[in-house]
Amino acid sequence: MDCEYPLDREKQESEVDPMERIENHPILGETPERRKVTFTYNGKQLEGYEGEPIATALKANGVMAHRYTAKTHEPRGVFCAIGRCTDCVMIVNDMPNVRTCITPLEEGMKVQTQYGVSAEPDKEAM
Amino acid sequence: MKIERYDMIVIGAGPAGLSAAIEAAKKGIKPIVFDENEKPGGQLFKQIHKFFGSKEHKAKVRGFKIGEELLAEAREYGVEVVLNATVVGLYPEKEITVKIGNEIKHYKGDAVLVATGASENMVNFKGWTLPGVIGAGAAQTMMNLHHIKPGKRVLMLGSGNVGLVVSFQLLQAGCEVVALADAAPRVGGYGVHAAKVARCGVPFYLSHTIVEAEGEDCVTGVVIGQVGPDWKVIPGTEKHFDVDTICLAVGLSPMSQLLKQAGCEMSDTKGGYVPVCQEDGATSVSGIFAAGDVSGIEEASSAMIEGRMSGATISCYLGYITEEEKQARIKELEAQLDTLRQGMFAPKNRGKLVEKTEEGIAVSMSLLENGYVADTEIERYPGVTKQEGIHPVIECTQNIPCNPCQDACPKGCICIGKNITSLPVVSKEHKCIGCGMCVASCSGQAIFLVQENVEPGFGEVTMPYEFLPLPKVGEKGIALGRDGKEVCEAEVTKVRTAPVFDHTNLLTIKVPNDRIMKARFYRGENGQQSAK
Amino acid sequence: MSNTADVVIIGGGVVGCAAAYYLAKAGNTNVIVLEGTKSIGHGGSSRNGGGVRQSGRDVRELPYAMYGIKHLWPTLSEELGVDVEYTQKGNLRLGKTEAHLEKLQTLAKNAQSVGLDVRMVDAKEVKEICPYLSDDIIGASWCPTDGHANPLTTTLGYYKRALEMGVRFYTDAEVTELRKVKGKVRKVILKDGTVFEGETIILAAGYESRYIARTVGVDVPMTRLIDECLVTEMQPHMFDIMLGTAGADFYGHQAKHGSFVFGSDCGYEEVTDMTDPSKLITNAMTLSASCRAIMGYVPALKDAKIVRSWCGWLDNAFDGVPFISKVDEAEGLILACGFTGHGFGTAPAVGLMLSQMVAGEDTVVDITPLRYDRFKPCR
Amino acid sequence: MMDIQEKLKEIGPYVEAEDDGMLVCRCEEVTKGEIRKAVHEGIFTIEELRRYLRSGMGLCQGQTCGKLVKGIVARELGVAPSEVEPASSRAPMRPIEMEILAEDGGVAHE
Repeated sequence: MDCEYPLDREKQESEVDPMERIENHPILGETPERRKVTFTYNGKQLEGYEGEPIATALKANGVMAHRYTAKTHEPRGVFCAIGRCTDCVMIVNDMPNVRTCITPLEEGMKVQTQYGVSAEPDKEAM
Repeated sequence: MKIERYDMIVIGAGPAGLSAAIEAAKKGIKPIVFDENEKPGGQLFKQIHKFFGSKEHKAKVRGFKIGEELLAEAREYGVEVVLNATVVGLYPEKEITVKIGNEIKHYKGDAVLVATGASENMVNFKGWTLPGVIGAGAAQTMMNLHHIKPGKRVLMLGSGNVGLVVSFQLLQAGCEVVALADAAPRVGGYGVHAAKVARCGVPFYLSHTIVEAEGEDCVTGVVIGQVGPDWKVIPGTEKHFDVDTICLAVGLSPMSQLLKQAGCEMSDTKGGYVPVCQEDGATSVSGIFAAGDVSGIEEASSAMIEGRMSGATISCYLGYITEEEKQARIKELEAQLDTLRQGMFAPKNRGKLVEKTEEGIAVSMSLLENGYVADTEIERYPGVTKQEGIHPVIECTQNIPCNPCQDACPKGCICIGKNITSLPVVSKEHKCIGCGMCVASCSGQAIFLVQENVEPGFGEVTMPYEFLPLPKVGEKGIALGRDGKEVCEAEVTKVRTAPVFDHTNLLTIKVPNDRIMKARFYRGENGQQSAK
Repeated sequence: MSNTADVVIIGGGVVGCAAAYYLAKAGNTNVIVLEGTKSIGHGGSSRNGGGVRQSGRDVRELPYAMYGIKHLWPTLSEELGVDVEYTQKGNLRLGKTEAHLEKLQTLAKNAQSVGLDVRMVDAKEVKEICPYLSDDIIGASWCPTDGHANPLTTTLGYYKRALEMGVRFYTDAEVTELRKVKGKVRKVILKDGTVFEGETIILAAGYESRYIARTVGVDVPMTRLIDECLVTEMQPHMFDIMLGTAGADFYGHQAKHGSFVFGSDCGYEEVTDMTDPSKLITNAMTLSASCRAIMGYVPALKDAKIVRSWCGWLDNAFDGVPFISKVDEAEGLILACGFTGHGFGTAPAVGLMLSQMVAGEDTVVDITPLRYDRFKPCR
Repeated sequence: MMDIQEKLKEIGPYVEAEDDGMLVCRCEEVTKGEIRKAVHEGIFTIEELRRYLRSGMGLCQGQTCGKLVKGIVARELGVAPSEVEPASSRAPMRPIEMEILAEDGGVAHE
């Protein structure tokens, strides 16, 4: 079957302006210092904080679409942010279906957009 | 395979679960509490607003602080709290399997309390699956736990307490809330919550729903439209907003799957799919109990009391207290629960339009339809008086169970009386000293201090202010009305912060005398307040 | 609507629905199907692992198991207008010990005797057929014409098509009693008192058939056994074959959807005592035991997440093969129960044969060995 | 007792609606139209619907769409949502890796 995923790599990564982090909050005060780590997103090096959800680090880098669905190839991203809806799953360290909203970011993690259950947009999901 | 045994197993370390464990531990039981989250406290940990109620309901304490207090109390009484522990199943013989780390553990309890809370409801519309459409809980998680803005420009759907509270939190986090919409014709949550959002300039669109989320790969805009009596959008009423985030706050459903799996008798109610339960939390399966939102959606304050009731019941079930002791305790707790279930938002009034307060005063229709009390309506409430000199103006217009303002005033200016839902009355006999304790103590941020003629032609308004950066004395800006619209120019004359205010700063602005009953918010010259 | 029909089928499972469909297809739409629960296919029909197999079956079942695979399954999706996801890519029955291989050889020989293409393969061939399997496997039996299908859509497909053709279906219609009229079984009485009447009554209600048959003085020698299944999240496509083991550790396949469906056990099944069998609560040990069993053969799946487990009751006949039979002393009654976990794969053939039995025709294969009265005392 | 043929007559044939293309089950990508159509084909219960369309059978096990699906089915059947029985609830409550599930301290006996 022909691939129906968007093929233009630049476009599929759906990057918008990076989302601002909250460094000082009127009620919660200053955000504690955390260690910066680097990870790759579709091969590109990005920075995030150790231990924060992968999804948060991606958001801070302007990544909105985490995956494209198997049947209709729709983009999906964070929806519930607490690991229930499983819409934010991505391929992390070569494992598909990892819930990025509750999986802590680690140094050197390999994060990839998930197409169906595959890392390749041209591989038709079964 | 090992099965560990406990007298009492609690599933869920939220307000209900922790309260139950504490209550039981006080009676000599050593309960174990499992929670799938990294932090205990359930939803309390995302709640950064001050709670309503009275002292025993932990009124005026912020939600996350209540969570911390509960956890500390639980630890003090020897409750074992296991976090990052996902309960996989609830089986016959009151056995549970729990995922802890990279393994599964088996436990059996002589009593099992399910206090798993609730999950968010969803609505669907064209484009609802686009990245950028999120649940209100997700927004709270992002900003309050993970320190990131959910979006720059947000549309909120839902005017219940969750929608209102989260809208305010979004503003506090520095996001722009472009509109708050709800298909219902009237604001569903507390008027005071609505008012503090409205005076920041957020327009309310009642009887409006989302027509479409726009965007190719993520949300870039939203269209809302007015709904007719058939709940369908009236053609031609569509409005477009540029947004990057659409936040859904359309109610909660009990997360009762474990109880169903265990074979408890279930019932489909308006409040969701819940176990058939007695008031003390006993389900149809002996030894399995339920408390908190899982047995019917209410506020966290009620969940805490329900938890204590279950704790007492389980203590009796396991023989740690007598039936009489249990009854006495339940009676005491029932009375507390009863006070929380009074007023306009009492379960019995759900879905009804209450047109008059208990005092017989007409409820503000503008508040219900626009989110703020109209200038012409405000003077009918007993907390709003005209006095010489500084005095509080309490814009508390609905009967909700809450009374911290009464205790806050050292001079006795504020009276609610025995009935906790009564509207606060400002006395003309007592002398206000302008300490501002009432302003900071009001969970609804509905109390202002006003004073005419601090200098010729000008008066002052002191308001609660929970935004950053804090304006500086001498700074000039714009005073906004209850409706969030510009009222006049204003100058900051005083900024008070104190630990006792618990992050509710007191901001005093100077405005012309004839504006002191209109100016209710302040916007600095460089625009919107925000977290940095 | 009239409560009388030519045929009243008790049990809205895959067998009942298939029988209704083949009756309708043969021109008899004056058929009523009574399902005891609220959902069609609530029992084993929707709770099994989806095997459409011949290998490993008793020689008494093989003729119609083979008939179905040859003549009915290949065109079923088209016929029903529902994708039943029939996949015929073979079945490996895996062995890890010499004893396993011996057992597999015996089974293979039996099957070969009735003409089934099944042969033994060595460890190397096993890996060629399915590279994802464990190195501990020393051999297997291989039946290339075996396969699997989707039991959920198959059952509902038969139902939907029969419904379209005019068969009357009633759900939440629990049968408690049969009654004879003038010496012939005719009345079917529901728990709520409703009475249906049929010239022929087909009893295809799983283990519950036993209680119902007793009301006309017939005991069907079978027992009830719980069986559990589980399903993984969607996985990248790995293989199309069906798997089983000589040790009966587990069975299963990857569904078209991408998820893997497996059945397994923990050893407690024989003594499971469920206070209310209708609640179908799984056992606290089985999920873990199943995963160990599956990973012992398919280690590649260790990271696959399980999203759901469920259980269902098997109606195990005393000698392991079903009762598909008219009843001499209860004229008008046809039994179709005791499928012993083999009901799904053979349902099309069984459904067809039931329709033939109603019409008084010869069945496509001889099923005399499946008579209801075959039990003989052992001493 | 539910007379399926009678009920089908009562609810009439499936009529296409404008928002039929809208997704309801996010995990398995099932649309409102598919659900509505299935009801008119005799798929009346949530249990059957899950099996027929896979709605609510995905990673989240219907936690997100359960209530929405119920509402649609109820509407098509002309009954109150509370009359539509929700799906059964089965372990595991969250998706869990086989490797982790296998580690429950149990060992197979030979």
